[in-house]
Amino acid sequence: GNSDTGGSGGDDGTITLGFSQVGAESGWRTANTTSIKEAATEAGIDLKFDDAQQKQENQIKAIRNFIQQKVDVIAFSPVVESGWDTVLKEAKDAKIPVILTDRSVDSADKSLYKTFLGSDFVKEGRLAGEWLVQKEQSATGPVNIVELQGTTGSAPANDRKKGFAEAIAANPNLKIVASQSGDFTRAGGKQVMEQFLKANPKIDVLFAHNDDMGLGALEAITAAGKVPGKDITIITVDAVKDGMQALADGKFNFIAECSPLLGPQLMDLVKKVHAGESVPARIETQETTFTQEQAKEALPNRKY
Amino acid sequence: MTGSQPVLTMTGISKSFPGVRALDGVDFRLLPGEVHALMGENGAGKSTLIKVLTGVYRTDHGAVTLGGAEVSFSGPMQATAAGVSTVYQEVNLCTNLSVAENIFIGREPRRLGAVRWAEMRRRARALLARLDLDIDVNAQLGTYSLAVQQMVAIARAIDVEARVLVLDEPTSSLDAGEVAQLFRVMRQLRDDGLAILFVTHFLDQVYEIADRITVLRNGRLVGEYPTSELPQLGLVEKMIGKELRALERLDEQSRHDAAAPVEGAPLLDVRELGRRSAVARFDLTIHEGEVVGLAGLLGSGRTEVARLLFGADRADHGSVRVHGTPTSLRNPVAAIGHGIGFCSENRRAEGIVGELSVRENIILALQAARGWLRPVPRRRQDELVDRYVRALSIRPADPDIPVGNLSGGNQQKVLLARWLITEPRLLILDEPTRGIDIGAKTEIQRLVAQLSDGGMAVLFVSAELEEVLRLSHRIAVMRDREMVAQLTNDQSVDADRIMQTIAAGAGHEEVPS
Amino acid sequence: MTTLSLLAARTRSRLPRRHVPVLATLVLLLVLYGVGVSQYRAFSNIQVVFNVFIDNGFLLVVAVGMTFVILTGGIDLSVGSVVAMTAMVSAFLLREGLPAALVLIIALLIGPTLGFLMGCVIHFFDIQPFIVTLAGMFFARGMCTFISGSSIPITDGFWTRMSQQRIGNPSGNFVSISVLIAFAVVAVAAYTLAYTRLGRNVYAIGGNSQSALLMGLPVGRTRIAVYTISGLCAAIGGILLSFYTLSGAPLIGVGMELDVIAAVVIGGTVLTGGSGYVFGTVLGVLVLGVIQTLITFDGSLNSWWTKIVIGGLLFAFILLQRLIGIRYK
Amino acid sequence: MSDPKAYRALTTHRLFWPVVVLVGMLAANTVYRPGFLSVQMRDGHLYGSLVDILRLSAPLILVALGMTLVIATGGIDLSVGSLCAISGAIACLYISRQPDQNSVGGVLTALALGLGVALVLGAWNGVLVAVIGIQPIIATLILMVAGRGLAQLITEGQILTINSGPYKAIGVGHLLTLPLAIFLALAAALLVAAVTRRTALGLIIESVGGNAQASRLAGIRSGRITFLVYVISAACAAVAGFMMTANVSSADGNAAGLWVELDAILAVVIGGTSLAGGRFSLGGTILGALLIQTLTTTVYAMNISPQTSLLFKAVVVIAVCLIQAPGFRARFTRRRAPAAGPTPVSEQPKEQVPA
Ligand SMILES: Nc1ncnc2c1ncn2[C@@H]1O[C@H](COP(=O)(O)OP(=O)(O)OP(=O)(O)O)[C@@H](O)[C@H]1O
Ligand SMILES: Nc1ncnc2c1ncn2[C@@H]1O[C@H](COP(=O)(O)OP(=O)(O)OP(=O)(O)O)[C@@H](O)[C@H]1O
Ligand SMILES: [Mg+2]
Ligand SMILES: [Mg+2]
Repeated sequence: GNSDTGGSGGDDGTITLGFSQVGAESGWRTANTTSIKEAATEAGIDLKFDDAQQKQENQIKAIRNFIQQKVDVIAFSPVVESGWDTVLKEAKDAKIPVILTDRSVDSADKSLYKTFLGSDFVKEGRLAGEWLVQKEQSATGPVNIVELQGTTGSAPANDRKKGFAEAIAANPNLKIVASQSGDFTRAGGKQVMEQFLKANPKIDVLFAHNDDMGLGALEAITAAGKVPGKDITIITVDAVKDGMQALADGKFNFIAECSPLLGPQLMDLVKKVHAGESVPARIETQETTFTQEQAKEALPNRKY
Repeated sequence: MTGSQPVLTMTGISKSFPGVRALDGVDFRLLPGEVHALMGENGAGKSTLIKVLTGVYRTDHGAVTLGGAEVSFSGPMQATAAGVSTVYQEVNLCTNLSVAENIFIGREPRRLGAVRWAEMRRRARALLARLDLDIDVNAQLGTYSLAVQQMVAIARAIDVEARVLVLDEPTSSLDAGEVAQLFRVMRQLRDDGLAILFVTHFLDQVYEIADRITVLRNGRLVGEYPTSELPQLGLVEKMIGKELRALERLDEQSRHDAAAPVEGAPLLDVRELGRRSAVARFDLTIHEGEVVGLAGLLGSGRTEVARLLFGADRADHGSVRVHGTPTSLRNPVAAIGHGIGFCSENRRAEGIVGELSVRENIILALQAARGWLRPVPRRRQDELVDRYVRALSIRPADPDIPVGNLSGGNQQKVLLARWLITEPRLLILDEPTRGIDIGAKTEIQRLVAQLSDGGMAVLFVSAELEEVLRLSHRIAVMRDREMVAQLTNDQSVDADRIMQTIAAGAGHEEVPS
Repeated sequence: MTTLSLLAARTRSRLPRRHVPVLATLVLLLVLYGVGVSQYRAFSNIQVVFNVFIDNGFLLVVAVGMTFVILTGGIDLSVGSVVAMTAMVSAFLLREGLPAALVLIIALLIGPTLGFLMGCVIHFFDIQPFIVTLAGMFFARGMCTFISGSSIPITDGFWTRMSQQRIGNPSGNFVSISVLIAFAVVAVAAYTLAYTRLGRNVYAIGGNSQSALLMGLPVGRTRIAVYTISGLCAAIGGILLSFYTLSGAPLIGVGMELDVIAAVVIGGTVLTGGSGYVFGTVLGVLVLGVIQTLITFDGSLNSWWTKIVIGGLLFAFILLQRLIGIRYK
Repeated sequence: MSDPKAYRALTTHRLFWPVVVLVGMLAANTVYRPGFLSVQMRDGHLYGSLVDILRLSAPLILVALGMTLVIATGGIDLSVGSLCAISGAIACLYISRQPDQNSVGGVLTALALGLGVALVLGAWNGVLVAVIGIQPIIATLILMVAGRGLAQLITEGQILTINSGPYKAIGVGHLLTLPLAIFLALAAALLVAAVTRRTALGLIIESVGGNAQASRLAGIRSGRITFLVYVISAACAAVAGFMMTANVSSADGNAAGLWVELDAILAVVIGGTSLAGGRFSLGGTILGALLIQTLTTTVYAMNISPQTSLLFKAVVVIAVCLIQAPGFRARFTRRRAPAAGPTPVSEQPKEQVPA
């Protein structure tokens, strides 16, 4: 076929972007999708969207089909880090540039993709941990932490756990006494927290890998007759609207943001990559952390 | 059969099921080159003895020797390998496979491990020809009637290089011609030195083929007798355990002289009823209190007629009137609504619900007719079930055991009871006495006569011509899926006459209805 | 002469009846493909068809194994997890530095072993296959996360070659080695079912296992064999998946068992056993693959509409299949 | 045992072994953490792990009840998880649109809406299976896939949070110091039991599942029965969906009821109902559901690492099956107690003729 810039969309000058999303497994993910769709419309980019329903196989299939359709640029949020070399090589051979969003891949051959745009899960865990170390600096006795992990085996769960563990290693008083998977869901968070509360008489801190599990745990804590945010310090990741609300209400104590609003940045990159401009190999999204005060300020202008 | 060594001995065999002692110290022996009949009432333990022999059940006590060496089969596979070839009571074949496969599966002709399909079909055809059966060996077995399936099962068993051939009620669905053919083959095999164990409830067949007889009663051995030394009446007494003038009573029931009650409007009147590729269009009228017999050879379409009249299959042509009102028998529910009941010949596939208890099986049709919202009150259930368990002497008489645990004949009685309690106006009985012992058979025949005297109409289908002749007012004759004649059952009609009718095929004296 | 024509008429009328479900599926699949071609320009590209095979090679292999199990009237829920476990074990062992050949052997042994054990439990203790294989599913998935919580990349030369080798025109239309392996498995399975005793016993047991037992067939052995075969196919599928993704990931193939069962059933195999063909299973896998391709090509559906449309297409397909089946009955 | 007969009757009861496993699991928990069984009074209601197990198993019990009937007819319903999500989403969406989320009338309307839609979808399943004759697994798979999408369509992929006291009560409210949810599940169980066992419905379902062909010839309209059980299953799933969403006061189209169909089928099978259809046991199903929930809770309570928890579950599930399987126990006991010696020759008279 036509191997230059030529794509099916190239005929009329618009750029065609094939985007493979992980799925719609959380509110965060949906916000991410919405952001990308809106930004594409705004930037006049023809978006081919595919939902992989949390399956790597489906993403690989989608990328293959994008290659067949000769899109101009391919972007995707990998379900897992490894296993992309073969299909990315096919994309490279077809001279279609690839952009990774949200999560990176561990491919040794860095030429397989142009750039990575997204957040660093390890860093989010670390930020959460560092804040806790800061807060408990003066603690003399042991501080008991319980952790609500995301889906076992998923990248954010692994990385946030890792980052958090690294950070709290700074203070030997900080100790994770129980750690269970809440599957990133409210129901899961609640159910696990109920048992934590019964099994551990003294819980000082809860670290949840996302807001939803934290929100579920809130109910369990309240039902156990404790005051969230006071009796138990709650730290979460994501900063979705309900989470921010809880933070502003003083029920959470700290949130490390993981922003889903990658759309505009992604579209910029797509244009640059398509035009053949050089782009940095790694771009981290603008992310911040929120304390209760910051949340109160930020809440009115949050988009999701 | 002089002092030769038994090829098979079973000594002190006992087998208990939860709550039932099916076999209690039974001895049995089988000589090479003999046909040995195993006799007993329904539930006496015949099938259990056979299943113990072939390793389907594990014995509680007792020993089995085959060719002098003690054996203990862990299953039919081993038994077959050791030279015991068996046809079990219910047709145990795979209806989803072709006829040829059913005959040869497990010992298919192969080359380099690959099944030789063409060769298999050829041999199947040859084998069936030996039994005088001409069917498409490529067709699914399930498309054939139960009788054909029974023949296929027999074909499967006689093809094996075996020392012992076990036939558990192989003739229950067969008509006279097929039985004769089977007996020819059996004699041939016997003369080749094969030992044949044969179970049947037809006394005539026993006396025709068996060399010796072993009788079981209630799981115990009664004795072993040369056929020539045991007269029929003696055999019946040994089986039942008391003197009974069953056979005499049986003869009294003949309908030869009873005139058909043709007065009044017909109960069921069908015109030109038919179904493509099943049965040709036929007219049939049945009056209240009338017993109409349906005679014909294997595969002649009797079952198809019965099914059409019950709406089990849908007719694609013809009209139906019930009590003079035009209606249609779309499905069984519609037929039941008109007071028609149907007892299928294939009790295992279309009759009993094996997991459910005897009680539940008996009230099933009555309950279905009442609708699920109005359960039959427990007291009434007990009353009905009790009555029929006694009337048909269903054994064991415990209504709460799963019907699947009953012996074949007793299952058949349960099915009959199911329909009798619905008090239908027309009862279609397809081979109702299949596998039923002589005592119960008399009982059922008496019941049919009694019910028809009470005004119930009966369509009686049976492979046993005598039975049809004895019970029917009128006999419709089937041939090649066509109703070729309807005869009034008067003195002039006998088995020969019916066979002639079938052979001639054309309509003899059509009886105006 | 008359007999001949009669015979011909009979074969003509009988042959399709048995094959109608499969033929109907084939026709509908072609219609589905035709819809794609008429809607999307790039769909007519032959590579699209090849990609369906490349992308579903492992699914096909696993579905072939499942066909055996379902034909006996059983079910094997463990396949998705066994696939993942095989890939995971391979990746782990390769990372530990074991030679590729040894890894391949070990990986190919685990699945059948687990299948064999499950078959034994099902047969000897008479426990429902559903529950036994569900436990097997938990076990295999548990092994995945037990081995590693995160995905393990594979860098081994052999694996990479198998993964990236293109057969055909490397810059034009090509298939992967996995596709050839999958075809080989299909061919062997079809032969086994049609021409070996094991295969015929499988059908017999599915038809009526009680009868099969009384007919003196090796019911226990066959039943254990089909779960072992299913385990083997899942293991091969796992290897193919590790070729496909060049990694082992603990969560891969979650819910794959449902896709596989769906493929088998869409291909005309009856869940109660006794009737169906491997070729039907191939069609079933292709149907799922083409539906997915159609949706990717469309590219305008959001996540939930994707699911609804998949369900809708599945419904339309099965309904038509069923209606054609009834018509020809 | 003092009374061997009573002992036998007890051990051969079909629910004996599941109960043993359940008790064993609770005992193991108590050994691990002595306070596990303790139940305290807190804020006027009972509080403790046992209460949690009861409350959390309520939705599973509901779904499994409906599933039992479906399975008894020889079918299977994979769509229950999606139906849970749909009914919950509809109810939450309706409530979230209300000016006053706490109005009881509004909540009741929401429940009626959710239930109504679920009934329609159940009828859809029923038609596919009973009228069109599609294999149940594939017929319900359609709704399993598409239903998830529908649920997400309703919530627009977001987690819909509501703040409604009356609705929340379905999930976490209390009655007589016990969770309301368990009363609801119990009521549903009693209702299903009454409908199936007080009428002839149960018998007819078992008959259809045991031998469909024979049932048809006995005059049972098996199509209607099949249709009905899918509708009942959908209704049960809908109520379970209300509970799941009320438990966390939010509807999550993606996660609500995810994989509950597998748990429900497992509960039914553990309860002794065969997947081939026929006899069913509602009591067994409830016990199975309790067992599964206890297993999940045990994983959390014993803090078994998430990486190994599935292995743990696998071991327990297989243990439950083995211990329940007569085949397994028979082998086990036979090996220990070899068959009794030969019996004395029976004394009944025998006639024998020379051969
Ligand atoms: N699987 C079983 N479970 C429990 N009881 C059984 C089982 N099989 C047979 N029985 C019982 O054992 C007894 C003997 O049955 P069997 O089938 O051997 O009788 P039979 O002599 O063959 O009778 P028929 O002439 O009716 O076939 C009967 O009382 C029957 O109820
Ligand atoms: N030569 C044949 N070719 C095809 N089908 C046959 C043939 N012979 C018999 N059949 C089968 O026989 C059936 C028609 O006979 P039906 O079942 O009514 O027999 P029947 O008269 O009741 O005799 P029986 O029950 O003793 O076989 C059909 O279902 C058909 O499948
Ligand atoms: Mg018998
Ligand atoms: Mg017949």
